[in-house]
Amino acid sequence: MITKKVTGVDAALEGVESGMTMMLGGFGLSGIPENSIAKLVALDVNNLTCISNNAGVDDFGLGLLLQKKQIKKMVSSYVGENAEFERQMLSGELDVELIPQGTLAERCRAAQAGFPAIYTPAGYGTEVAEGKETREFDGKMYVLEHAFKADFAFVKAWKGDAAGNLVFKGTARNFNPNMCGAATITVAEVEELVPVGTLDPNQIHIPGIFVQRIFQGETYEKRIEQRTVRTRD
Amino acid sequence: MITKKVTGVDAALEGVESGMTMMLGGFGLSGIPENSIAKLVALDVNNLTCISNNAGVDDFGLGLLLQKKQIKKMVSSYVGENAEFERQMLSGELDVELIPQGTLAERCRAAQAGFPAIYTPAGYGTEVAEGKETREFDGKMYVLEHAFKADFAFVKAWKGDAAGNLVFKGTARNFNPNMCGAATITVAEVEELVPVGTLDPNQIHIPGIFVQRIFQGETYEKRIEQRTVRTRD
Amino acid sequence: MALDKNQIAQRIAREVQDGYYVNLGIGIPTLVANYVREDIDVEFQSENGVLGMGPFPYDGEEDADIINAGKQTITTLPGASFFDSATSFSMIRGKHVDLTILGAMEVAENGDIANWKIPGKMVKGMGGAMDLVASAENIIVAMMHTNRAGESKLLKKCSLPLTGVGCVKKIVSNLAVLEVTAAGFKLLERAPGVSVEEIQAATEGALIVDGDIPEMKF
Amino acid sequence: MALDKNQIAQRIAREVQDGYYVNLGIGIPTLVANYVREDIDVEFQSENGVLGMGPFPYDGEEDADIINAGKQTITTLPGASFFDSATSFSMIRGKHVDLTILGAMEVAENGDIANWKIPGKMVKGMGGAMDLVASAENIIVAMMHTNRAGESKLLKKCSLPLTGVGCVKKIVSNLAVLEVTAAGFKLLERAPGVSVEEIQAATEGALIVDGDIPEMKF
Repeated sequence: MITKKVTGVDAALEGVESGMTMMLGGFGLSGIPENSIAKLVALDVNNLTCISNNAGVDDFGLGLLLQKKQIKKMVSSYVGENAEFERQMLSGELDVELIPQGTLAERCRAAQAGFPAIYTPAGYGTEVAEGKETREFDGKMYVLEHAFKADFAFVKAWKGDAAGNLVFKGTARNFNPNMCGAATITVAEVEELVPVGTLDPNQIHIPGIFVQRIFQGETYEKRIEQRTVRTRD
Repeated sequence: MITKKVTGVDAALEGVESGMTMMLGGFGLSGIPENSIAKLVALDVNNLTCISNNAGVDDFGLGLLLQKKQIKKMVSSYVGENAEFERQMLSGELDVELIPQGTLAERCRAAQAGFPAIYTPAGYGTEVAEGKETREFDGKMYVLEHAFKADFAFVKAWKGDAAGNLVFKGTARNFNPNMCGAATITVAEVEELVPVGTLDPNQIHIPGIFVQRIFQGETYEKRIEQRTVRTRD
Repeated sequence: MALDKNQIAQRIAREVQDGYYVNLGIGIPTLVANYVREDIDVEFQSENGVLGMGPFPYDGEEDADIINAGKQTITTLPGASFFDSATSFSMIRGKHVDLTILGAMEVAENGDIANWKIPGKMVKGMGGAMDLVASAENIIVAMMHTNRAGESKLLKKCSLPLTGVGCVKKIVSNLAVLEVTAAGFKLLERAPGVSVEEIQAATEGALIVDGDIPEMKF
Repeated sequence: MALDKNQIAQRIAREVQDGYYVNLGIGIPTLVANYVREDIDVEFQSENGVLGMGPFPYDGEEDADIINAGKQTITTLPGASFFDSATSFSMIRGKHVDLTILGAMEVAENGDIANWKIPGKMVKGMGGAMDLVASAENIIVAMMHTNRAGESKLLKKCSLPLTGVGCVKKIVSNLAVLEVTAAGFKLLERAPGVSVEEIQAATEGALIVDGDIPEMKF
């Protein structure tokens, strides 16, 4: 078995440099690679291009990198929860490329799967398609969208093993599996690193071949963005 | 919950007609929809176009349909285990389109996911690419391959529930998940239909939305094509 | 009288049919789940990766790993499943979701919709909306008929950046139910006590009034 | 003396490096697994949907649901995983598999390979071979240097329908180890006791012999 286990977040982020392009999993604050983000803040790398569905909130997730102005460009589908983000974007300090959520997922998957580009109907006829090639198939119009190219992908899983196999929980799965193997180096952080052989081979969401480095995160805050509950009758 | 459970194979194949295009899961004889195939034989429909990685063996799997000359055209990647198949193909009775295995999988997935076509490097420069559009991305050549269009997809899973959720076992998974939702009607047969709520929502390989009809197969022979074993020391 | 948000949701709920997989957008659409008839089978999909959403969790049972696309904590019902984002949009792009209900800032008489950006002011992003409107065959828009200044949001042509072209099929506003046809907005139903004239006055785009227009039923 | 099939596999096994994910084709390539050094970590992928293949099962423990691409019953090792065909070819097309070892009927001096069809005679199909050769950056071909009639299978140009163009990097035949270069087949090693002249005689394509050619080590 090929082992992907590294000693911790320091070893996992070895080679990260300013100016790199990063993919980061998560939807809102759910399933984000908290430990890797904290380390990116500590490393003080800057001029980063971040591909991530959202941009965190002011004081958590990618918001932490935005506060320190480490991000040059964001590629996201929705960034509505972050005041500092909005300020940097409107002032022109931050370059922002907004793309449809399904396009984001599939441009990751294309990189993972060795497809150079895909045709999606999303965004046809809108400013998202401006300057892009469009094409008709069976009477419907599609936009050609290219696979992402990234240096690092940071994903967060529930459980994993030293072979790099990953299992996700609930909707914390989201973009994480699609980003595995979609960058030169995929770093997976997990809540629990379990002994090899304890994960059912039928029930592995991401086979270890898509992961280069794996470590168990020290702590997970797992902050809830919108706590909605009902009261018991 | 939307129920997909039908009374059995008869109800599951309602609407099947001669001349239709069918997808059938399985690799070799592993994970093939045995009960649906048996019913197709009994229904005596013919002029079928079958999209399936393999064509069974003479007396099992799709070989049963070939024996009765119910198949007009096969779209497969490998057909080397079937003498009757070879006879019909060489005599011109059977139309055969051989395509790369990864292309077959991805043309199914494209249909499932609403993509009209994909660019794959497989087959570039070979007769598989003849008459097809090719294109260069980043210095590498790709072939444009279109999503399949099929009337029925017949898949076989290990476990399933009335919501249509499916779980596969081992390498019997193969093309089955990629064919779900890739045809107008997807019929899933399972070894065991379990009560709704007993499958872990984190561990469902195919969500029920991709399946229109589900039933528990009466029997499964699960024939082994190449029994290779080692002796105990 | 014009409908409130809950009444818009209640009216839209009547469009939800037995056996439908439904994607609900943020805002009024989320409320639709509260009004769907209990004698039909419907499943709610959320594009962040869940099918078979249930009600909000009981206080203390919320889980940061189980949320909807609005980032709200949710529960799941028996038969539910979780999946990755690519699979989620396979459901949407592949037309496996039967009905999409979403909000809009503007809709044009040809079915164009704008709901993701106000240049220079508000740029939250399109999230999954562009995928949803580009793929769904059955899109209902839940919206206010006019903005706070009283200006129509049902226009000849959208003024804001588009989310999708020619895709809206039906609109349920606080004033009316309308179908988008080749000739424009066809008035199907009036909110209780709202006149055709009031609807006409609030609609900038072509309004087609064909015969008597009944009041909505809930 | 020319190598037998097991010796070809044994020689190829020396090309397998620590940390490699390897896809083995049917035939001689399957035998390579028997000869890989035990002090390095290697995982075998089979395109029908398994990573982490182990040896054949013990008699009585075979499972129809656990096979390799040759339809042989197999076992899996700790850390193994099963996946669908699309995911399997994502591993292959996405260059996550480090080494592909497969058989060939013909290889041309420019790296073209033919191994799936003899028009009018044998049409088994390409299986996953076209995906593998179109994507892999590291392809080793295991083959006999000549056919039964003694004719070279290392050609100027393939006569059979191609599986892929310009993709073969290395060949291990019963006579030699060769690298495919811009100038043709570069001879790297001779089978024990086989002369350069014998290899030259068995090679139709351009053979580059640069200096002394050592005998193979196993």
